[in-house]
Amino acid sequence: MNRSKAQPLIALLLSDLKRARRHGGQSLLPLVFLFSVVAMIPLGIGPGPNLLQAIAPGMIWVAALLSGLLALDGLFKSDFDDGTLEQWWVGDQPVIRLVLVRLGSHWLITALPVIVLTPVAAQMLYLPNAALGLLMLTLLIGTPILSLVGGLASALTLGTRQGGALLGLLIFPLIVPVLIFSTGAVSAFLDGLPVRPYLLLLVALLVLALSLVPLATAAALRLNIE
Amino acid sequence: MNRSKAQPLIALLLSDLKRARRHGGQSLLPLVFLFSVVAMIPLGIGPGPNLLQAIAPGMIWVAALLSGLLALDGLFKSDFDDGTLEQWWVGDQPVIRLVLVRLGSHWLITALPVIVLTPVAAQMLYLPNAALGLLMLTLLIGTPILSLVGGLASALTLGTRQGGALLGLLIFPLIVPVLIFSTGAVSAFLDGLPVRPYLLLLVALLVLALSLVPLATAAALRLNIE
Amino acid sequence: MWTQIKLAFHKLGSPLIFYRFAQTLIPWLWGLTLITLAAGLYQALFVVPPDYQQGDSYRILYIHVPAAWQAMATYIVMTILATITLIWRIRTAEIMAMTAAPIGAAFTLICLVTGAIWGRPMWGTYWAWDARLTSMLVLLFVYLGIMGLYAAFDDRRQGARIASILILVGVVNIPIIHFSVEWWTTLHQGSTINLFGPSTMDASMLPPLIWMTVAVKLMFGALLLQRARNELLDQDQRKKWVLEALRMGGHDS
Amino acid sequence: MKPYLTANQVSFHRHSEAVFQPIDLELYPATICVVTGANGSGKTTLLRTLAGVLRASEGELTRDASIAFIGHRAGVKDDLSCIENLVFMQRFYPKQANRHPLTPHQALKQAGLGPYIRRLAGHLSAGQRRRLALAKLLVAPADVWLLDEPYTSLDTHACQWVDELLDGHLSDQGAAIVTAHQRQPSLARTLHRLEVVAGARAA
Amino acid sequence: MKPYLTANQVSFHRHSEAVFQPIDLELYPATICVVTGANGSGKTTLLRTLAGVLRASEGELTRDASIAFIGHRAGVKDDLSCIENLVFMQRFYPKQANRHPLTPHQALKQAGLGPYIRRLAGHLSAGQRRRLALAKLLVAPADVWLLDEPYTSLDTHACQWVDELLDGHLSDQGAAIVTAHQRQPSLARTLHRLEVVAGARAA
Ligand code: HEM
Ligand SMILES: Nc1ncnc2c1ncn2[C@@H]1O[C@H](COP(=O)(O)OP(=O)(O)OP(=O)(O)O)[C@@H](O)[C@H]1O
Ligand SMILES: Nc1ncnc2c1ncn2[C@@H]1O[C@H](COP(=O)(O)OP(=O)(O)OP(=O)(O)O)[C@@H](O)[C@H]1O
Ligand SMILES: [Mg+2]
Ligand SMILES: [Mg+2]
Repeated sequence: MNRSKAQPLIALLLSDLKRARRHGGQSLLPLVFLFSVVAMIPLGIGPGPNLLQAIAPGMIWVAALLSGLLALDGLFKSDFDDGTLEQWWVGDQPVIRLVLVRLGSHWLITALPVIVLTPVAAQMLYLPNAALGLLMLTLLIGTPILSLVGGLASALTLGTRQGGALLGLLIFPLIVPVLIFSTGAVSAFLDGLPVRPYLLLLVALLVLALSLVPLATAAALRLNIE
Repeated sequence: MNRSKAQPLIALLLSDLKRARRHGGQSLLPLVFLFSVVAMIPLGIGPGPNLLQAIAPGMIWVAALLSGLLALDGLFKSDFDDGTLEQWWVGDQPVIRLVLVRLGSHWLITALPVIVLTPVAAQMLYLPNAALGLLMLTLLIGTPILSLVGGLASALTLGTRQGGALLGLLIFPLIVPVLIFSTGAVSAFLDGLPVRPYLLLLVALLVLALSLVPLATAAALRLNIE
Repeated sequence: MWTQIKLAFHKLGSPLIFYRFAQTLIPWLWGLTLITLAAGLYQALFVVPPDYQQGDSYRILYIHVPAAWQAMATYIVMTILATITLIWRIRTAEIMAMTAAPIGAAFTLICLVTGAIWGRPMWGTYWAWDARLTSMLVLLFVYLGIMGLYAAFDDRRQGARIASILILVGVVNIPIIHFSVEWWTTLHQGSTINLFGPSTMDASMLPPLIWMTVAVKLMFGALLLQRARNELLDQDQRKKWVLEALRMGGHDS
Repeated sequence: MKPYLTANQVSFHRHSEAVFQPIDLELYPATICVVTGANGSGKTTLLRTLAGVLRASEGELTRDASIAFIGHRAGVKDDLSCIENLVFMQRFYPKQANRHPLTPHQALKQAGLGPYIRRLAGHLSAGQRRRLALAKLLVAPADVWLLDEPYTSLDTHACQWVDELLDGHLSDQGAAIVTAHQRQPSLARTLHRLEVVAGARAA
Repeated sequence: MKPYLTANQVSFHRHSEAVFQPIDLELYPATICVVTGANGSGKTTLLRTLAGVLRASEGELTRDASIAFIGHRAGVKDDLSCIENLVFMQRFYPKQANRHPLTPHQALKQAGLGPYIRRLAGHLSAGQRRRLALAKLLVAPADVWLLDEPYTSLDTHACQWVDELLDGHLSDQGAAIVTAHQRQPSLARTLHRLEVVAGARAA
């Protein structure tokens, strides 16, 4: 990819990140979210270390999931409403790449902060240090899948102005396996069982999503613009 | 309140509900959400009945909370964007009542379905039947507080185009007490302790919210329109 | 009559008058802060005897408690300022309410950190999800929310008014913090110091606490006036009164 | 006859600076006032102040009439159909005893939207949307119309329709304040004029 | 000379009905074409088809030029300031070897937005927003301009500015297709005209 082709992509990425920052640190939200969930769970279920440790990976994953989900609504919507989305098809821009960049910025804004601060959250939930590395690895492989699938769902529901509703319906069936394998890996580790099968499955899912989803998302966006 | 004063309120309520239905059943989302969480938690933390029962009230509460949260983004935003919100101040409409109606429809759309289906979810998480009634009572008192506080937060952040970011930061501190008291009540019940103090506190919070928040919300909306 | 009161209010809120007021008061406040702080720290570290149970670790109390009180007092001051902001729209009140938030957040943070450090030897853990600790954490979030909301608006006056609404709503948390030890069974100890009756704390431990509390109050006053003054100058950079005020300041020195 | 609307040295401040220079205005029944001014001079802000959406920062404003305000943003719900939008508007705005509303159907016909009754407002063309917004004046009539660039996006035919609407409204003891850049109301009546000038800083 | 854009019996179908009657068009360098038609006749749809946003359902469309399209919705980000918007646009659209862009600063000055460089686009007045959208033509120049009612919300001064822009563009071997209702480009050049007629059902 030569320089002139990369420039629009860089421009899009920079403006996405700038707008996220302008919005009072949109990447603050996932963190607030993470810690609120982490803080609320013990309040809800009582502060026993054993119980907390058991549910820690699940909780951190749910927090990551939700922080990504909350940001999905605006992923293409604001561009759609203000007329910048249709500009993607004016001339012959590589729309799939634009989609990938947008999803990348979604991941950077919502998932990365959660991953970076997972060690702190894990500490608060008494997760053993040894399991922490594995948990972060699953997050690193799994959250991009969330961004990809979420992006597809939000592209599909764009024109119907349905915001969250259908979105949830579409996302969950695709997301549940990721969650199962990820938390499964951590429990397996804690129980002393092998974790490689889980990780391989996750990687396979990621490769699959990465190769199929951007194409489908671009097509869905185009359909909605008509 | 005579008939002619009530009519705008009824009109607003009906159109809110109709638009929610049009959006592919906005009240479907919370349910999907509830059951996804309820289904995912055991996957994440393993299916021990004792563990599940301990976390059941917390989980159902978190689901209710999140379903309300996901719908908050559009609570006043779309009206703000399309110019219908400023119409609330044209002439001398009773804006506080309009705010209350809007919050009411938010509650009907997001909270009521969750409450109605809580018995099923409780069953899935092995919650004793005796505790179920109490859980539903806390939901009945607590979820309106969520709607009120959420509405306030979304009114405060309206002009900032921050969607979720600040929202989370603003909501959680005000919501956490509700969560503590509600789940606290259920745990107290399960432990054979008295639950009245918790319920009284919840009711007190509700009364407080009901008397303060609509006023604050109307004021915040007005300031944002300027 | 009413208009006269209103007029007086607005005069008090005039930027130039506020600037002069702050300018004269700030050095005094800092001076007194240093004196009381020195007295308090000296007594706390060298005069009061070690506790028979806790040894020396309890001395952190002399930071923890004044900070906790100031965190709450700051919020109450902000509540008053926010009320003035919303009713009379006085600009200096807006600015003071907003500049107080980070100070309050800082004291809250100090309270949380010292509490956590103290908790380790006392309760065997840095943190627990009990009512007082949680409600204090909530206070921190409320402060952060106020700061975030204010920062999110392009028009600072609009931001200040909207954040003021949040201040008024958030004040509900203050009694919760204070009474949490009575309403719930908590790890945190209950009130031992009573302004209007006999305290359950040993009398010999009290004086440094009073000194430190006064010092922290004075420090808050100095910080608040200083920050508000700077914010005012910053916002009005190009206004006539600023040039005037700065010119006069120049003559003084 | 009492004026519907009186403004006495009214202005609105943002960032503690006046957006437009203070305005004096008395709007009597059966009169129309055309507001002109460069882009950004504060016409929209003035109309929003007169409508009560913004609070005048200075001066005195008295209103003694029912008011309808149609701004740049149409105030139309994209996810409701044309007819649903009008039904909502009819119910939402308090009914005025001295005014006679049309039914939503009649109003849509008049606006030339007859064939699109069930189309979602979000699927209308720009001009059709504007017509729908203006149709509100028929289903929820008010004494004073505050119209911010009503001719935007309208074709010749629809522009004439707006002129007719205004004429009928004035004959009916109504009053109107209309901002306009390119096309101005062409009526067989005196148009009062008001030039808005930007406040100190913006100038 | 080759035409920049050739349309041969092009039409766009929605719900399997033609939105507008098939269009023939050859757009040569240094020519301007004014598209007229009633509200809802399909002008916007036509422009979007020519721009490549919609795919022509029938007929043949060839493009041999860089294209800039400015629609009803301005394509401006409300949460970026004026200058940030233009910087983004400059970077986002591929640079054309044969065209010479202005810097965002210069473009804002030209558009009369000099004093508002750092203001958020969401806080601009309607006309100022439109000017910002049009300034894109200066920072990201293209051979063919497709402008959907560019004069909307603009005051007299800004309308003249648009005319000058168009004139300069045509002198520079550019071409333009412009829809218009009330005000039409007033240039010392021949304006080609194209009347859009609604498709079968809508008529
Ligand atoms: C992170 C942990 C802690 C937090 C957030 C915290 C918070 C607070 C707050 C908010 C107050 C003021 C209450 C009021 O006046 O209404 C307070 C007072 C006090 N705290 Fe803590 N605290 C923490 C840990 C501790 C620990 C470990 C001790 C020692 C056992 C302690 C001892 C005290 C004492 C003696 C007072 C004065 C009580 C009174 O007389 O009112 N705190 N704390
Ligand atoms: N929310 C806002 N924040 C800051 N400035 C604003 C805001 N809204 C409008 N302005 C500024 O106030 C001034 C007046 O705006 P207004 O919309 O009233 O102008 P107008 O006369 O209606 O212009 P136009 O003819 O372009 O519609 C403009 O300079 C605009 O940039
Ligand atoms: N998304 C859509 N779904 C269904 N119909 C649509 C949609 N968008 C436009 N239409 C219809 O297609 C027709 C042409 O619309 P278009 O926007 O092209 O008209 P236009 O000539 O630009 O009108 P105007 O002068 O009002 O801007 C209109 O009747 C409109 O209602
Ligand atoms: Mg305007
Ligand atoms: Mg059009």
